[in-house]
Amino acid sequence: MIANYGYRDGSGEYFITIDTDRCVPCQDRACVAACPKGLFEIVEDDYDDRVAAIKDSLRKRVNYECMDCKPTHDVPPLPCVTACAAGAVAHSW
Amino acid sequence: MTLLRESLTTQWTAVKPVDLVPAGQDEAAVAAFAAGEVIQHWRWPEQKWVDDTRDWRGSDRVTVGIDVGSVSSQAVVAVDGKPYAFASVRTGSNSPESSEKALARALDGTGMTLADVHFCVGTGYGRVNVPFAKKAVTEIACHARGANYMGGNTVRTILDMGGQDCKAIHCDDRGKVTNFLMNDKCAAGTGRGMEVMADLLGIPISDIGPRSLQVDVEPPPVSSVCVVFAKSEAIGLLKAGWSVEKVLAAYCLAMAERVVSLLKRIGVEKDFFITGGIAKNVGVVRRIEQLLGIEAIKSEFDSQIAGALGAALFAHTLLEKGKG
Amino acid sequence: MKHVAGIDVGAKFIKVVLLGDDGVKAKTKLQCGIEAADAAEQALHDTLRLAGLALTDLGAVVATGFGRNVAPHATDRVTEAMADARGANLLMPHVRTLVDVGAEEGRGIRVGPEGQVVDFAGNEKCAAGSGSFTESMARALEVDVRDFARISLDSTQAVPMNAQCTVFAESEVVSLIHANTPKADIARAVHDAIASRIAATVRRCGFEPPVALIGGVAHNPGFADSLKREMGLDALEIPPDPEFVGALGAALIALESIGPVAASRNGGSAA
Amino acid sequence: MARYATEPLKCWNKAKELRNKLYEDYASAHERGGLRWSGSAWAFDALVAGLGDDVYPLTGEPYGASVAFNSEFNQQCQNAADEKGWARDLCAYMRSYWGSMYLDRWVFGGKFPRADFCFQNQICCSHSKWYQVVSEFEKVPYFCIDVGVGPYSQMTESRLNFVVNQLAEAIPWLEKTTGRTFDDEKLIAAVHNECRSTSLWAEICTLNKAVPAPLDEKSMYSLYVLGTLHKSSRAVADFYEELRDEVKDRVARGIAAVADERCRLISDTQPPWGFLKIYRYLEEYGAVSIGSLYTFGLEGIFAEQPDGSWGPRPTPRQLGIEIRTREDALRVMADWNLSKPEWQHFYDPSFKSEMMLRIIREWKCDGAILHLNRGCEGLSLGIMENRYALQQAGVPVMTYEGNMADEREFDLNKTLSRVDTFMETLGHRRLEVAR
Repeated sequence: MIANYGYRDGSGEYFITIDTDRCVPCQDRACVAACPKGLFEIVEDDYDDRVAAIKDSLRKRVNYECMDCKPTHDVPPLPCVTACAAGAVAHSW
Repeated sequence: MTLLRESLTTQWTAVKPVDLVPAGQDEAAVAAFAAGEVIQHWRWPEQKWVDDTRDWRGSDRVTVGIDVGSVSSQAVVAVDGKPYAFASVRTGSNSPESSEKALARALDGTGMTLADVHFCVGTGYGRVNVPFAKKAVTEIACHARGANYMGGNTVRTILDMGGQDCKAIHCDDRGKVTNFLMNDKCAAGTGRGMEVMADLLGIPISDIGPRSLQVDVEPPPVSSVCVVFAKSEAIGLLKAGWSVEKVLAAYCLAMAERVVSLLKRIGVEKDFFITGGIAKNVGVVRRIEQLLGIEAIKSEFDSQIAGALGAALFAHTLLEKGKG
Repeated sequence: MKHVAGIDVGAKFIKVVLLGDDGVKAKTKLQCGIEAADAAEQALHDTLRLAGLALTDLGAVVATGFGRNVAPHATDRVTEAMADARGANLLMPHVRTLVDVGAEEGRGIRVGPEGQVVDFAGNEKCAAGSGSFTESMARALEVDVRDFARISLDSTQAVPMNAQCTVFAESEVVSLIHANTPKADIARAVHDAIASRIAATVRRCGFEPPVALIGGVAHNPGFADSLKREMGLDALEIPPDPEFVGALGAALIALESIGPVAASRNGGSAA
Repeated sequence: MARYATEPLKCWNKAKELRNKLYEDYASAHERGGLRWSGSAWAFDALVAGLGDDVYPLTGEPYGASVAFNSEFNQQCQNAADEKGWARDLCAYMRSYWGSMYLDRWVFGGKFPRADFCFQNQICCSHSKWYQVVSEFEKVPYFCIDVGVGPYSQMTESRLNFVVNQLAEAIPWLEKTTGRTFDDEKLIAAVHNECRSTSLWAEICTLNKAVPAPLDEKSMYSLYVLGTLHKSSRAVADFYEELRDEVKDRVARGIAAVADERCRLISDTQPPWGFLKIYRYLEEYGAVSIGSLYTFGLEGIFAEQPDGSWGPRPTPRQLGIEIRTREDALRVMADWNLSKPEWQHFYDPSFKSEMMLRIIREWKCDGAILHLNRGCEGLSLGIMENRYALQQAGVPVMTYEGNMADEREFDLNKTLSRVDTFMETLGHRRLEVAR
């Protein structure tokens, strides 16, 4: 399942996408530790799989939280994206 | 002028304002107005339905789904995996009470009580506050499952326009979610925005859709960025003499554009199905279909029960897996 | 004896003020929706009947407000700012700054000694919906609008509401309810949110005390208290029947247009 | 009966044709073995002219404005920029341009003609970013010159050299990028053209001091745009000369732009391009906008005249200054551009307030209408300070919020009802006389 966490408001569109099918076989759950702002958590989804998700409390703040990892020029590879060996994490902005 | 000023100022306080009664209002509105209650145009009618061709007694698969939304709450009773009764009520400021009120409304007249229910699943904004639910499932999964039942297993893309959020969901032929996206931070493109417009134009919310189609030329949309922008723009258009129908057309088009741009982020695969209260607004639905170039599957069920129906079907599956 | 009428076609209510050269004849208010043309006709007709007069007794009718262009029988139409300034100048000649908050719009007006508009600032797209916003918030709290206005004064603590969007403040209100925040504190948080937006609008045209609050929302003591605090004022004057000030101003302009003392108001409205 | 006689501009169609030709030349450049480059209307196009006469610019702002005129296409471009993740409070022209590029659709029809290289300067923060994104997306080389050296009134030799040296460094880069050899004679001719066209435009604006004003700002938008498209082209300079003569003649014969002119205003920043009917609405009050610091000073180059008033800056030729070498051309070009009125307020709003007050006084205006333009940080920088300064000087001011190229943030009817109130404060009522 592809889960898009984020929002679109007056200032723009900000979504973090997690391909949860790739989370199922994952062991080290590196994304949780990799994110300096603690956006990621492991939850049991509606189909009883253990997958990564963005915390509900931070879902509507992703643009503000992710700002630290996104300087205005030559943005380095994002920690959450590189930490995930299965390549399940992506950002829309 | 000064002589006039003193006399006018003292008289100003002396003369008491008189509240005139709007002509053409029916007795109930006049009475309500006299009682000081402002006419509330946003209030949409609550729903109730029972399938009285069937008898629930003797079945060991009686399940209930409760969807406590931010604006409305629904209860669906399913017997042997098929919808038997449902009710849709306004969510008050207290979720547990709203869920009980919705269930009581659905059970009313069926002779069934909570004790007869084998499994109950809660979903929606207030799913954790449903006292009698054994399991909570997200509205994303429930809407997919409900839409799969209501629209048939060819449905692949579901658009849910709820009270305060808007969801785009992809599912497979069994109603399992394969891709989803939800926007609940901004009121643009949600039921809440529709209520704001009904309030502003002073017309019942159920009239917005049909009247928005009574225009010969489709006007340009009002700003689709924000409900408050759209509202203040609508006020300006009315001031400039636009008809209510033309303003409604511009507003519904803005809402449709807003929702379609969200849908486009995950793509639209046939068959396409719309759930939630706004699905009853033919003005928005038809414009979404025009923008997408895809017809939405019609269903005989009330589009607002998809979440609760999905929850009841989830409960049914859990019962069959012996999780009862 | 000649009579004149001022008719303020607001977004939610139509206000009519009937003046004769011996004083105020009548003040009436009629709830209307957006389609105001027929309602305005009825408001004018009922008001005249109340005062035992007929349309032919009117020397002039000046329309103002949201729907001023659809008001029937209008001999002249003026904007809200001009009508408010003239009306307030009569009732409170010392006041130099007006804050007018109606159902849909909030505005700040700086008034000259003669009641002319020196400067004005209207709410931008984002700060819209002041009056009707309190109604929807009261609905979310399941409290009557008038109680909502009062309980805000019993609030003991300022609960910050960080919803940037007034419409979405309602979902914030619902979550504050679930967190068992006292309704009085929530009501105050809502009033503070609106007051801060209106105060920002008024600051745009600059304000100097004494400041007066007019318009329908002036009946809301909770909002008035928040606005006073937000604008850092020790006093906020509210005239009697604040929602009629615009209609009074329109009536005064009508009176001037026919009266012998047609003082030359800033050139424009003289006959 | 109208107060003044009016007549349409004779060279109006010629302006339209020249504008279309400049865009077509750019789009069809490759068919004639020519080159295409993209940059802003403020870029040093005279320098690029040294590469040959078949090197055509696409300047982002007028293109963004042309997209904004086509509201349906503009909406798609803005959405395309949204979907790439660009925030909505960025420069609206930039988002329209990028959207058109991402959609690969040219607003005049057909595919988006890709530039061969980007050449730009950096004073407004969006401008340099704008073409960095274009060069990364279209994978073409990009050279940017920093011109943020401070206000012209505080110019020093070292500040001027800072810009001149970068211009000198740009030449070998241009040669390496295009494989062409740089021709100093073409540079010198282009510098003369630029000085002529921008000085002539300032002269045309100065002629608007006349009562009644021969031009209204709504028409000036379609005339000044040529300077933003290619200020260093001979065709633009010649056109402005013809326009100057026609406007001079209109002043001599007392021909007005607005027949019932009785209230003269200035505006500020770019207007909401899809809604120029605001200016027609003003005419119903007998009000005319005679221009703005934007229409005058975005391209026009002004200077103090001998009699102390504000007027066109004399060109090197008019002052008898010869440009013989590349070094002379670069120095003249740098100094000429750094004196651009719209390059001053980046350092302090008071520079802009003084120029606005000067226009109000010398062009005999009764008030100002400021467009709080959310679509352009560069020109809305410090606009509330400007408003305050004008008010302190006793000038009535009206502001309205909007966006030059994103109509979702503009509300026409609310703005028109503001104009009603503003006109009332100035003591004007709508003219009942049906013209």
